[in-house]
Amino acid sequence: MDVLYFAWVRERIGIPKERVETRAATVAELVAELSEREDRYAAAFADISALRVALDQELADFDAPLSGVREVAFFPPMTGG
Amino acid sequence: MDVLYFAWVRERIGIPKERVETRAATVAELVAELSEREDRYAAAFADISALRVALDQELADFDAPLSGVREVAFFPPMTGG
Amino acid sequence: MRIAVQEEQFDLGAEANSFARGNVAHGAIVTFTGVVRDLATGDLDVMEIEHYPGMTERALTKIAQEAQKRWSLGDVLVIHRHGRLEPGERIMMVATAAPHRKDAFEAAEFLMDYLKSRAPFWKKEITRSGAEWVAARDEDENALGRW
Amino acid sequence: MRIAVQEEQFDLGAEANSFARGNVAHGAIVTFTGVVRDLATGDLDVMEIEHYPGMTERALTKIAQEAQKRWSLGDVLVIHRHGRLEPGERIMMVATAAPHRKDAFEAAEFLMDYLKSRAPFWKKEITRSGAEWVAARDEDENALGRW
Repeated sequence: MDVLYFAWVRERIGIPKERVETRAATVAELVAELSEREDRYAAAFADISALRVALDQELADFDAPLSGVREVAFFPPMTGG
Repeated sequence: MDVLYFAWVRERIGIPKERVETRAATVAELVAELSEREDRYAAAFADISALRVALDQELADFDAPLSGVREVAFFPPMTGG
Repeated sequence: MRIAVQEEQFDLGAEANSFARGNVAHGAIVTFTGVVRDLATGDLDVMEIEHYPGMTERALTKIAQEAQKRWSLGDVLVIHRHGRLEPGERIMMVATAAPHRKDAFEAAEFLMDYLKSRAPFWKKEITRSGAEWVAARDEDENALGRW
Repeated sequence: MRIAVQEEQFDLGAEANSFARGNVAHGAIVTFTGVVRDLATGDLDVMEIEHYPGMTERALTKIAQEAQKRWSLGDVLVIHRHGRLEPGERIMMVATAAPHRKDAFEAAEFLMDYLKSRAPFWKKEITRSGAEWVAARDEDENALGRW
């Protein structure tokens, strides 16, 4: 699946987008998997209460299942307007 | 004092403004005095709950005193905006 | 603060742009515009708006000053027309600028609520079947209870 | 309904006029415009707005559709910019048209509240002393509780 990062999540991880092969069943499992990879991921995901997640461009919860999902995005709370 | 009429009050009485010499102490007394003059005044003032009054261009009550007042205006509830 | 009571048409876009240009220190700008409704029945020919010269300006100024007292506002604009208006013409507008959107919205709603029931304007609708003064609506008077 | 997500500047006045012209059957038009504040400190050089192409348009469309479901509305307009903006530039605007002012005001506030916290935009302020992502404010999240 495609994993996208925005705002300071993107800056901490250092890339806007990557392709991830995973067997994670939920967003939370994917976060745990990425966090184990490298420090920059662990730093970005240190406090998930400060993060939001979208699955296929719809806001979702961290315990949402990933089956069938093609695009996951992580970002901080929105500040538009 | 000057007495002004607006909207349907003006139409019923037939004039927009007139000079009135009166010893009425309150708005209500002035209304009673005018109503006794002619039917068109009586018709205009028949239901004062449907009217508003301004004294020197400030909204007032019908029991407000008239001493020192130079301009009295009668009109229906406002419908601007 | 600018209060204009006028017979001439006004340009909503030009007024909104000029208001916004004068308020760059404020993040939020709200405008409200009232339009003579071009009713589905196509029945309305003309709307006549009568007002009370002198009192109108005083009342609008007082309402705008009260808004500035209650909210943290940059600027306030009120334009209201009188005379003969055709369907589709703009009757009036208010604009507010504030650091925060909540203030700008609330102040604009406050201006509208008071302007509706406390500024001396009266509307008369002229249709094919005759002329009729628009009746005040209870809900407009009740709207003041919010403030 | 028109939803525009764009880098280019927009002309508030031209948009307001064009929106009003398309809504003459509706008596009440409300606009909200957000401006990059030209802070008193003069500290802000540039504001950068990042967004999530694709999701942004979906989220704004969904919010506008929800507003049309909840209120009796004529039309709805949402414009939001991204990219680099200078102080005084307009960030975004919404406009609503409705037969009654209450609907037009409430729908505009609803659009703004949801747009703030549910549309994927992120602001970064670049000042002399560095760059900083604007933090979400609790009161913006809490504002959703009203609806």
